Amino acid sequence: MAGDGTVQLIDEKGKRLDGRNFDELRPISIKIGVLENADGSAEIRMGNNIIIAAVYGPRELHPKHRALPDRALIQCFYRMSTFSVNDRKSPAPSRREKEISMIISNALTSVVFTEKYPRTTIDVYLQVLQADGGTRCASLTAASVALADAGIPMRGLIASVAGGLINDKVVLDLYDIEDQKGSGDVPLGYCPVLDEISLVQLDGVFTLEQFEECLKLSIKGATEIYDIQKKALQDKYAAIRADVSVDAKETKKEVKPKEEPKAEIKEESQAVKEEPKEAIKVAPKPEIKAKPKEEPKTEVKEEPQAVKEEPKEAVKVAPKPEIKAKPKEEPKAEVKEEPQPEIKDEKEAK
Amino acid sequence: MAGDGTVQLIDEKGKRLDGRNFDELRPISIKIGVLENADGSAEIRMGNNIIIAAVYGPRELHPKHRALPDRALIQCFYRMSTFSVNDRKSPAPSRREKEISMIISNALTSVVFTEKYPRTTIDVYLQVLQADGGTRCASLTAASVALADAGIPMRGLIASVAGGLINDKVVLDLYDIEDQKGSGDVPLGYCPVLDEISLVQLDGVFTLEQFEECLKLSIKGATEIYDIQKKALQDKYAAIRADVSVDAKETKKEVKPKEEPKAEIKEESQAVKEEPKEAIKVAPKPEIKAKPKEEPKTEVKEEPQAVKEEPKEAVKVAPKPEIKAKPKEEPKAEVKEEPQPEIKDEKEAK
Amino acid sequence: MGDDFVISEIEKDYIKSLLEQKKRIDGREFNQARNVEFELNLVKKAEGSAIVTLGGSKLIVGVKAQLGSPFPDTPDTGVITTSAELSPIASPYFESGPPSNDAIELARVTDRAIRESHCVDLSKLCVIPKKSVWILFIDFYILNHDGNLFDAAVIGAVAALATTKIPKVKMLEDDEVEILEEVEPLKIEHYPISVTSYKIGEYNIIDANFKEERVSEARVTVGFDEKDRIVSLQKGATGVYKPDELLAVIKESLNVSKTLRKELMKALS
Amino acid sequence: MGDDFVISEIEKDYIKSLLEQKKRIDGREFNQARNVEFELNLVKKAEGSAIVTLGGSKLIVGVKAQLGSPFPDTPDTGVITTSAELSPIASPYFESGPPSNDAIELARVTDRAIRESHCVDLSKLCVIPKKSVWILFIDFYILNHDGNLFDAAVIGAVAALATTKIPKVKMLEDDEVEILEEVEPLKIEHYPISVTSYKIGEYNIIDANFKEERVSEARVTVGFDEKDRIVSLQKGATGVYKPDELLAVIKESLNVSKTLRKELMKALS
Repeated sequence: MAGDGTVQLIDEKGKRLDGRNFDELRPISIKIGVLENADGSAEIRMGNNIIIAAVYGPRELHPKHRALPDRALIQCFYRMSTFSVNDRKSPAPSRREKEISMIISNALTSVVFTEKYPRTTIDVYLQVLQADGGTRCASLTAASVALADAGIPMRGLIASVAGGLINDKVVLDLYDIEDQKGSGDVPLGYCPVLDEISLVQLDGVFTLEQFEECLKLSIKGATEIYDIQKKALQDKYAAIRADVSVDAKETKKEVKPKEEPKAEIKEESQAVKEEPKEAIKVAPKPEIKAKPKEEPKTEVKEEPQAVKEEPKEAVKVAPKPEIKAKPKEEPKAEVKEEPQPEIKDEKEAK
Repeated sequence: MAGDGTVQLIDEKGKRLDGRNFDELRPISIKIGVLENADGSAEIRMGNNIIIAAVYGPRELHPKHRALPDRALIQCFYRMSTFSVNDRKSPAPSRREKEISMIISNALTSVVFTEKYPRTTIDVYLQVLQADGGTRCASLTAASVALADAGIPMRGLIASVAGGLINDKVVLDLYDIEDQKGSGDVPLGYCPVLDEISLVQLDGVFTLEQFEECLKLSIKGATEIYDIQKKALQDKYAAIRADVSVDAKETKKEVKPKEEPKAEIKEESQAVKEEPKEAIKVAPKPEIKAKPKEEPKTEVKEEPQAVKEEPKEAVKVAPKPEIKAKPKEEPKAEVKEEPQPEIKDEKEAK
Repeated sequence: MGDDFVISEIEKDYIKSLLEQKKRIDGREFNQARNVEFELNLVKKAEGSAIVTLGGSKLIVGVKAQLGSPFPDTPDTGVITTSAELSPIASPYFESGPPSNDAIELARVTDRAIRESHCVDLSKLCVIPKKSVWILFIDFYILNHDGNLFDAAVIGAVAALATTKIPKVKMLEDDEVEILEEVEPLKIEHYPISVTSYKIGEYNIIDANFKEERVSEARVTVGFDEKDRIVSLQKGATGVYKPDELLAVIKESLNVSKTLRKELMKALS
Repeated sequence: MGDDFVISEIEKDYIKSLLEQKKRIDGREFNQARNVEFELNLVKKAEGSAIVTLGGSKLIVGVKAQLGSPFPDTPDTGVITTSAELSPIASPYFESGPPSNDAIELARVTDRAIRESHCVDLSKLCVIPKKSVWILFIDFYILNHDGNLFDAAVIGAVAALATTKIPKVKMLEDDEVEILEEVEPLKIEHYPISVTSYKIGEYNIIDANFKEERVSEARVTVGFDEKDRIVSLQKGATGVYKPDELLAVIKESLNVSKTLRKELMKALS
């Protein structure tokens, strides 16, 4: 974490700079099936994050020698758009993006019945259109429902949110400035149905007690997000069924067979027997605006003075290792050899 | 085009800065078979451009899955030498180089009987040793004869030259300064035998009438270049035959069977029935100095004051987006992350 | 675009036989572009942005503006740089990885239309000659590929530029520049429109969809400004044109450009 | 690490059946790390270096210090940057080429432990605010891979930093800096230690060797400072943890970290 905990991020009433309580999520909306070509897709908005998830597959893997004989490979490609952050990001994938792709892929692998599709790949593309802190969590949440939209059988949905430490208090769902100036961050991917942690990282400084508190808070938050995921899937299929019945009369729209409800989520727990099975007839727009608890202010009314720095997800300026005088050794050449994105990357810390 | 048409590039007598008339080519010479290892090769000099073309193939393609089941792939690799321009060019291939490689490859594909060599590649390497404006055209002209030299069967030779707009006049074969300061540029790849346009691009601002005039002028120019190409091929084989008869007595030089005349150009038109069939006995140096019309002055006697700028094909210095104070956003990172060739690339405009 | 997709011969024959009857698979006229729609200013972190759909093709364009040093040979003009990513999100036939040749061509053809039309007056982007100019990064992400990304990219870039707002600046001592909160709209001098014509057999059709594009042998993308001048042109793919054919295609494209420009101006008004 | 190596089912079953009997293939306890050894300051051209062996895993870490410009948003702090190379020298399963995902994860997890523990006080690396700071490049080369490179990398990085000596500098006019011959040791503020626990079936074991690592389904790398605070954490691979299980694993790792830190301090003293 860039922060040292000195920036005041919680006011005397216990409210955060965007007006949220410590245990409150940002507003979340999830739309399912936003892209034509993809086998499954979703758009998530979580605070000011806007992320699109697209799933292609299961399909043949190239090169073939990378295919697994007994199960599908899940490949994730998490990418930040160049304009998604305050400073333009380089178009080349950073190490940060590669690492996040890998951990999301690992998490998804834990819930997909990959053994049903040996020797194939399931490709999950995550494009961050706008970043506001916690993009890896929002991406995982979106990827999870996009897989369901693609009809990939899963043991359960993963919901993901970060807990963190600001002004020595444990809070839920860090946004931009908190992510930057807080003193700790724990992204968590959690499957409520299975009670399984499939993604967890940490940076910052936590006592064991703080970590435990943070974990509990994030699990609670993830469970709320899970309800939004389920609702989005229900509404999508309700909308399709409504369309289908309209089409039956009007024959105006072409009904594509691939749009048939196909989320085959085999959840092993009793908890989610309320999976959408009966069609809800209306639901004109499959968009869910979940406003957990009170309406939090998504915009920071006033940039606090102390917080001039760029958000952590912004790409930082690479240090120019220029030597001003009499270098003991010739260092410039070496630094030039260092791929520059690597350096910037590091500055982002996570 | 960088130019806005205000720089005077034509004098009161209608002569261009290098002394040429509006419809006049630069001096062109083409040598065939300049490289030992290549299956076919050529060196072209066109004004101050010096470019070497080498052809390898047809040969096996790696990775194999990229091979085409019914025909050969023609892969071009157009590269500027780092020392070919006034400012040293980065050794990494630029987007400009990649685009030019692709359009040259497309043009050549239109004339090669690729179906004769399924699942193979024909690789065409184009190395610009010195650049003087119009390198893509000169490269295509050279590639075309290098393919013939490699014995690749073709429907016809492509000749290539740019037309352009300077001081609102349509002129043929833009060189360096005209390319920089003129107001329009239309590179054309044309096969006179087939009357086919296989490469055409444009930048600048043209009325429809100007474009049409330009097209006609370039077609005329390409037809002149085609004569030079044919002559070069004839001379090459004449020289070989001369060598062979000398060798028959002296047995000093090793005669390689691959040096046998092999350009199998199946031209579908009557126009080129004069393909070299009888050996010309002398021709000691297979170099053709074609001096179309009057001898144009190849060197600009005096650099006109107004034209200090770098040639367009020179790689420009990337702008260093340094912010001196209070950056709203960090700009350094951006541009540094931006692979510099990309920016320079863009600056070159074409 | 891309060599890796093999369209079935059956589909190819079907498209061609329809063309012989003067029909297209989606019912359009040969010289009819698809509907174009815009969603402007979605991305608040960008200085300008647009999502454009051209029929089933959909892309997002963001414009980021940043201060930087000018090119030494043009010390008093700003810089525009364009990049495109054919994200695998957009089509089962795109792969992730470094920019493909197709993406490079798309970016460069778009760049050419913007640059050569003098859509933006680069001299107005100069803050302090030799020291500080605005750099505009125009970046595309293809979200759904249903053919002819070229025209969608150009119209999307112009739309995004037209929504772009550049921060005002204040001069400090020592050539330092302070960037203010206040912004002003980027002035658009010209509105280039590109129209791409695709050649299938002996037919030339405007604005191919994905399937038509796949069976086409050549294409010509022509950029026009609002005075009907040609500002950019690119022949793509391996097919060829007769000179008269090329001229005829350009004239047809010019007509289509007027319709598309009307749609753009309506969206921007 | 890496999906490309398929361990034989027989070996897998053997390791698992041993674990059921509370045994490990190399005879260690579940919560027992391997021996760690250090060879310090081998590379004279680097400002700091260490070769560390953790059981059969062996790597070399070099620290290079160079002056450069700071990040604009942290104008008065130095910079640390970490990279790792899984060279083909280290294992028949490594390939040469651009850094693999495994190498990237290794570098980033190590970087996180160093950075978040505030092992080095970056503000002390500032020479002239806004102008000139020290940049520390921490680069690893894996020489032999016998599992759990994470803990070896972190302890090696701290060891190398602890041996690092930074040249003194002299200020000249115009913010120029002269680098002197004389050096002074880099001050280490905190000594982070990472401990990685591997999950095989229902068992969690500390510091897996190569074979154990290959059969494991998940791992958790936790970084602790000398005040027993958690400063970094990374769950790796596709396996999952129950919340209580994760907490138990962290507590076990904390104990191991104390042993490893003792070894480190002994070597540095």
